[in-house]
Amino acid sequence: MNHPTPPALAVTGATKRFGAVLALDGVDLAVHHGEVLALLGDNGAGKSTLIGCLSGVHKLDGGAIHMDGEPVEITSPTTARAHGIETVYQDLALFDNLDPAANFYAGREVAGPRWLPRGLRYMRRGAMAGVTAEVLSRLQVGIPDTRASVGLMSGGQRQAIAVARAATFASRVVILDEPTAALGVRESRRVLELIRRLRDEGRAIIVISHAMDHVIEMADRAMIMRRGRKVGEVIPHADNRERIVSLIVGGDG
Amino acid sequence: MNHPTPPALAVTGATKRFGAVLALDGVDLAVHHGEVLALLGDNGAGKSTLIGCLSGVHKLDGGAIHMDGEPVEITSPTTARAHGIETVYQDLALFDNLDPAANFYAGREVAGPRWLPRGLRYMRRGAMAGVTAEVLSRLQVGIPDTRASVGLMSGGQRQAIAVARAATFASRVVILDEPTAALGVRESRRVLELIRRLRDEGRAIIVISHAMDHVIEMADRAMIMRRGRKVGEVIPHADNRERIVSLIVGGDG
Amino acid sequence: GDDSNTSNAGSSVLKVGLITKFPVDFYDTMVDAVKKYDAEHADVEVIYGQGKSGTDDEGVIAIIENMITQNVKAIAVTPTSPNVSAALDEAVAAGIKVVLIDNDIPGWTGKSSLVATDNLAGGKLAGTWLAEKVPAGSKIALLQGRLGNPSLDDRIKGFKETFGSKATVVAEPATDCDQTKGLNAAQDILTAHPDVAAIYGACGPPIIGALEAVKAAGRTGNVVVVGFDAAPDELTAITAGDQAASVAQFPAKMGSLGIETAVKAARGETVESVVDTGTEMVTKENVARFS
Amino acid sequence: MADTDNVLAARRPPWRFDAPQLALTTIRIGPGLMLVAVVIAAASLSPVFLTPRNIGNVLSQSAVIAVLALAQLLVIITRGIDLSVGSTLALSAVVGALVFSSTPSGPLVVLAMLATGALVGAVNGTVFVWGRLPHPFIVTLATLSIARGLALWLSGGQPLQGMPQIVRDIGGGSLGWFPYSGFLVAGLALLGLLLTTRLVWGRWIYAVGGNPDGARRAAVPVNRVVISVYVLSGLAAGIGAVITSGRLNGGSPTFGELAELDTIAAVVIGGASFLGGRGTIANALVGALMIGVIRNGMNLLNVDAFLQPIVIGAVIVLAVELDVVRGRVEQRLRVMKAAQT
Amino acid sequence: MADTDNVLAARRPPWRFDAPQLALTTIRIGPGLMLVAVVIAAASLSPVFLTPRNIGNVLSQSAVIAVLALAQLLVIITRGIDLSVGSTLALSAVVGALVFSSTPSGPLVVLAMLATGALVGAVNGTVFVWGRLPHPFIVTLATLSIARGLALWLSGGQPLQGMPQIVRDIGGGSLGWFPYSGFLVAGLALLGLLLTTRLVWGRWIYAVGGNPDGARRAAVPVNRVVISVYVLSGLAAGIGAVITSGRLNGGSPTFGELAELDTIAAVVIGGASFLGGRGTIANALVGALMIGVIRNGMNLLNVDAFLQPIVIGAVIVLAVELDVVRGRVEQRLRVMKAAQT
Ligand SMILES: Nc1ncnc2c1ncn2[C@@H]1O[C@H](COP(=O)(O)OP(=O)(O)OP(=O)(O)O)[C@@H](O)[C@H]1O
Ligand SMILES: Nc1ncnc2c1ncn2[C@@H]1O[C@H](COP(=O)(O)OP(=O)(O)OP(=O)(O)O)[C@@H](O)[C@H]1O
Ligand SMILES: O[C@@H]1[C@H](O)[C@H](O)CO[C@H]1O
Ligand SMILES: [Mg+2]
Ligand SMILES: [Mg+2]
Repeated sequence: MNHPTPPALAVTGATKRFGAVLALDGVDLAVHHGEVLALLGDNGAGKSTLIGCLSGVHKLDGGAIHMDGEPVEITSPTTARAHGIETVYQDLALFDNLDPAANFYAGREVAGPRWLPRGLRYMRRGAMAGVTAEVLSRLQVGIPDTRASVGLMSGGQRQAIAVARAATFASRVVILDEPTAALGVRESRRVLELIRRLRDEGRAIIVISHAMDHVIEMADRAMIMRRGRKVGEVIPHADNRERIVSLIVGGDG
Repeated sequence: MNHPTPPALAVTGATKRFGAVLALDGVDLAVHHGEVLALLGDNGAGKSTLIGCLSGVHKLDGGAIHMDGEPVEITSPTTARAHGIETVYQDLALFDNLDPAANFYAGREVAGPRWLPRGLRYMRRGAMAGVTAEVLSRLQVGIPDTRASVGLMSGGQRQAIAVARAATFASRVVILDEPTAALGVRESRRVLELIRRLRDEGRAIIVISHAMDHVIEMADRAMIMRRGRKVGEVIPHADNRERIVSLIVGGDG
Repeated sequence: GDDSNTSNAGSSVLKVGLITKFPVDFYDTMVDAVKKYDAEHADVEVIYGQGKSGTDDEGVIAIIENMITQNVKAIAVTPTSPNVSAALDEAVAAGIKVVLIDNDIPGWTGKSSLVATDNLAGGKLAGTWLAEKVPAGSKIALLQGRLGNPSLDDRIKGFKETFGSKATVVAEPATDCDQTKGLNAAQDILTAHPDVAAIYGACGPPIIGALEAVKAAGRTGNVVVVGFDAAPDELTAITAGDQAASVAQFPAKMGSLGIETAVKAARGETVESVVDTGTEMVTKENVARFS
Repeated sequence: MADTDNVLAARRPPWRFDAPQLALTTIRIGPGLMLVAVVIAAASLSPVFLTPRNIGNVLSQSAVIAVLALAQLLVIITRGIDLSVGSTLALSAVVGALVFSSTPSGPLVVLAMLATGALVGAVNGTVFVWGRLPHPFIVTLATLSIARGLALWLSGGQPLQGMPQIVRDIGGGSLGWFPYSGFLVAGLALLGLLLTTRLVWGRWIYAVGGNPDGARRAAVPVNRVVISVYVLSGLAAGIGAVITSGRLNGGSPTFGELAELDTIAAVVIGGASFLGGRGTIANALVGALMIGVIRNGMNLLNVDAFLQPIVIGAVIVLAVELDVVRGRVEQRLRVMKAAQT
Repeated sequence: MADTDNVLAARRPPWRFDAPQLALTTIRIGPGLMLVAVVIAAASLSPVFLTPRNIGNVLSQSAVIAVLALAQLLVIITRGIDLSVGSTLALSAVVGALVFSSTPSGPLVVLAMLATGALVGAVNGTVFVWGRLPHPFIVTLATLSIARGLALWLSGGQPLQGMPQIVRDIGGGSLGWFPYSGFLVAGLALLGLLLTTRLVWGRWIYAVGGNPDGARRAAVPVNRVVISVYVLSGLAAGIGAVITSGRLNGGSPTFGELAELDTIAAVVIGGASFLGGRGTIANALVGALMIGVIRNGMNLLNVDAFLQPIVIGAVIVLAVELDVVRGRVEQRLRVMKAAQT
């Protein structure tokens, strides 16, 4: 693939320490609009840390982030959101005590009037419920009672809600950390379809996954990390599966 | 495979209701010594419920369990353990506040003297730590500090501890509920190797997994469930992968 | 009257209320005296209420309100603090006569009568008495009651007024009228000031605790211990010579005079505005009269 | 609700008689059922209980616990606890009385009480959040002690007499038999209802309690939300001080002793959970009223003072146990209903 | 420890000077450091503080809180709380005094007190477990109220004088300046240490607190373990009653008021967490001693009665805040040490 336009999201020289652990060591990453980038690597390779830095959960110790060619600072989940980046976290980050609509809009409730400080605004609960119901039905997630709290829902339903939430609000970049780990075959397929749809709508997508099948099926490009460094980049295909695995596992694997 | 001896573990007509939900509806399952049985099915198919009934977490509403041809009653985790059945739960069921040895031996602490009630016995902490360290080193799990609590360890290390615990204590049957869901390529391989080793030692193994690659690689036989029923049984192979998937997903998939 | 039988006997029975502060022997003695009066007077029905602690204003107010609801004609009440006066105003407005027992509400004019010990006077009595017993220039310690309780504070204030500067007060911790806290405080005082000559307390329980500390320090009889209330345990200690003295109040007298006054007021008879039930120093010499 | 209903109307089957739904709706009233039971018991044991005058008494006797419970509920929804409410109430009352002794201005006195409460709450919240304490138990236990000490020190240990007319009206006045403090509680409850169900901030309170880490990642201002509930709890203690001072026409350092246990009990009777994220304004009110009704009933029935704590303890545990049973029945009904569809 | 060391010795590098390790070991003493700080402060302010006699006072004054805190620790490790300890102590003391009034047998009186405590604990535990209550707060709040009511009722509200010699010795006797109650606390602490670190039951207590559901699946008898910690807490209240009654030579229904707050504070100062699974016997003792030392020091220094609650509150929150800082430093040292290997 050849990209005349600058990448939707690019990070260069990303470095991050936790105490004495060097979790990221000068990593470069770029993803374009309409592209699915798979982020691969063994447990502890630094994948979640890297996307944490892109979604504002962690702050980079070193490195620069550009969006559509412009330098940006991502210092908090709020700034990430403001830049149109949405994330599905490994632990889903759902509110078990709230219903799907409240989960969808947590932290960005539709409310007014505008002249009031955000916290004091009156929520448009109908509007929020409406959009949520529509998105979930488009995703064909069978949720019998949309007003039940998500804590009562099955693992598959919960993952679907988290994915749908990110899909709805990302204007530019969607990041998914192992979005199909707990899903069955059918549910995984739906998520893969959704990712493809988002790509076709021009969003840039970063997916972390340990499932090589899924990576081969959906990713336009794969970037492999080991011990906090980028160790390779390939176009995933059934033919170079072994090569990818050996990049992940490293020389001693 | 032809088995002249009775299965290590067999359940016939397993039925289980949660309120109005019929989670299991007359399921038969049998696994032999030296065999790996994969239990497949989509989210909510009833897999965890079925193995819950075999490990004493749930009580069957109907059906019978036989071990090596003898009828047995499994009414609690204690009776399951007494029958030599060990389980790796989907949520790992680790004690984050305790060290690996305490996790290994939780509920079956090595302690004496024998004439005292179990709770009042003095623990042989050295013996427990020794076995634990040995097992973990055999599994090549890199755990820097074996006296740290497992809550501080990475997802991969935690899963390895849970799997090793079951492997150590199962005399007859090991049940694993999605043991590689959170694992990277290298860690998954280790677990697959461990499963093969357990099989070679004559243990009967039931594995739940959504990762078709792993199933094909390790399972001698696969049993597929859908909506609380058994819908098929196949010898998994790269060639019948599509068939398995369509059994999982069902006619409407 | 016997409340179980005659409570519905019609207008000839006069319904009056007695409210006491909280469950301790002092108020039990008072309540017992009133119950005796109740049993002896068929034309009077007494209903009872009690708070949870010596400072339970809220509880006492709730009881006052409930008694108004139940149409009592008079209330005899031991006010926990001036704060209950607003509720008592309501009672007066509803035509109920109010008699204060045990202590006054300074400046509150709604009462028909006050039947009480003057706690300030009691404290003065103790101060005068102790000033004669300790050598000039010695050290003494005071065990306060519960901070914020006016009658307890008065006992300390009155004591200081008459005791003057005969001796130095080296410590005056609050004990919440709690036995254990009295013991702990006395232990610490005797450790920090082994030569302390006397201990005076605003209530009985901490004094009982303090006696244990004095005993453990081997100074029984050597430290002059003076309490307030002359509770049964104190009387025992005075008889045994462990405690020197205590200021006695007369709760039974307060109770019977209090209820009698309330009944009179409710019947429209004239009552004295102050009935002083008096205080008296109890010492080894006269303790037999109190036991 | 109305909005939601419109949107979902299309996908709903037309109304038909629906026994499980009906049972479910009834049983969801939850702790309210227990309150009704207690009221019926009290009314049948005492003829005076249901007189307007006594109802007025119950309301004014419960008003302070109710106000404190409304705010304690918010604290508990965020997984917290505020042990300092009773002492803060005392401190606010004393400050109010002192202000009154130097100025006759009613509004100034009220303002001083509210500000004192909010200030203690702000200390609780900021020390907890910025000190990264593992649990608010410790800091609010400390302010329990400190606020009481300050109240004693400022007042010289004396109850201080006198409050401006506006305070006396709020605490002791009534419209017919209905106490003004009852209106105040109702007003605050409505505000609480607005906050918890309609305003963004209220939604955030639940989000923080349900998943603090998730809330942070969802760009909810978690620290500010947590601090705010302690400020509101302190403010409620200030309002409680206004009511108490008005009722008692003065401020005393002994006000509000053990109020923390009453308010927490009210909130928990109302079905909130220490694990956070759960609980409603209506049920917290029910819990406060339940305690008030039991106390009042025992006074009316002239229950022995020694027995009162026994009865209260027993009724509290019974109410919660009944709610556990109710919850399990609700669960069963829910499953039955799900099975229908 | 010894056994573990043997097994792991093979894989350890030979000893060498190891600064982070040394710092780590020092800082792990944890809350003990804070106690040392408080003791140094008290000793430098009052010359009497470190005299044997005063140390004896501190020990006997802290004994009851210490005993209660040892058991409260076990309760808190299982994610629970026991609010009823103070009232249970009072009830046990009253029962003991009543038994003494009808039999002079010392052992019988002690037995009656212990049995009363254990019984209340058993009620707490079984109602919580079998009633499937969401949190032990409620049932122990109820028994707080009920036990106090029973104590008042049984005693007629009167303090009851007199205790057998054995009880008086336990509570008030001493060997030289060292109080017998200090030996009792030490003995119980050793038992607690044995239980929590060496016996299977203790391991189960931590397992239940760390992961109740996992414990159930690991065939740990969770319900019995939970009930047992409440029984032990009740038993501790019985022992506390023996000490208090012995010190005061009698039993009074007002004993132990607010003891629950003191004991919970001691346990939390000692670093235990309401989230369960964490906390040690040694640190709970440290917490109890810390409270005892502060109170004693203030009495010795004749700190104004009004100021005492303020100082206590401030010192408690400071101690916990320092422990938070200490914990973060420890974390950093741990990382540094991991980086070395
Ligand atoms: N908050 C943290 N504090 C300290 N160390 C951390 C923290 N988060 C991650 N680490 C460490 O950083 C390294 C990278 O972790 P990270 O979670 O990014 O791995 P990952 O590639 O996402 O692994 P997985 O596939 O298991 O999710 C690991 O060694 C981990 O222990
Ligand atoms: N404790 C329970 N109470 C009520 N319903 C339950 C309970 N446990 C499971 N179920 C229901 O039983 C059905 C089977 O669930 P189960 O957990 O066995 O599925 P599974 O095949 O393991 O799915 P997954 O792949 O998502 O783990 C589901 O509909 C589930 O909602
Ligand atoms: O005022 C009362 C009594 O006079 C008695 O001393 C008991 O405690 C006080 O509160
Ligand atoms: Mg990760
Ligand atoms: Mg499952």
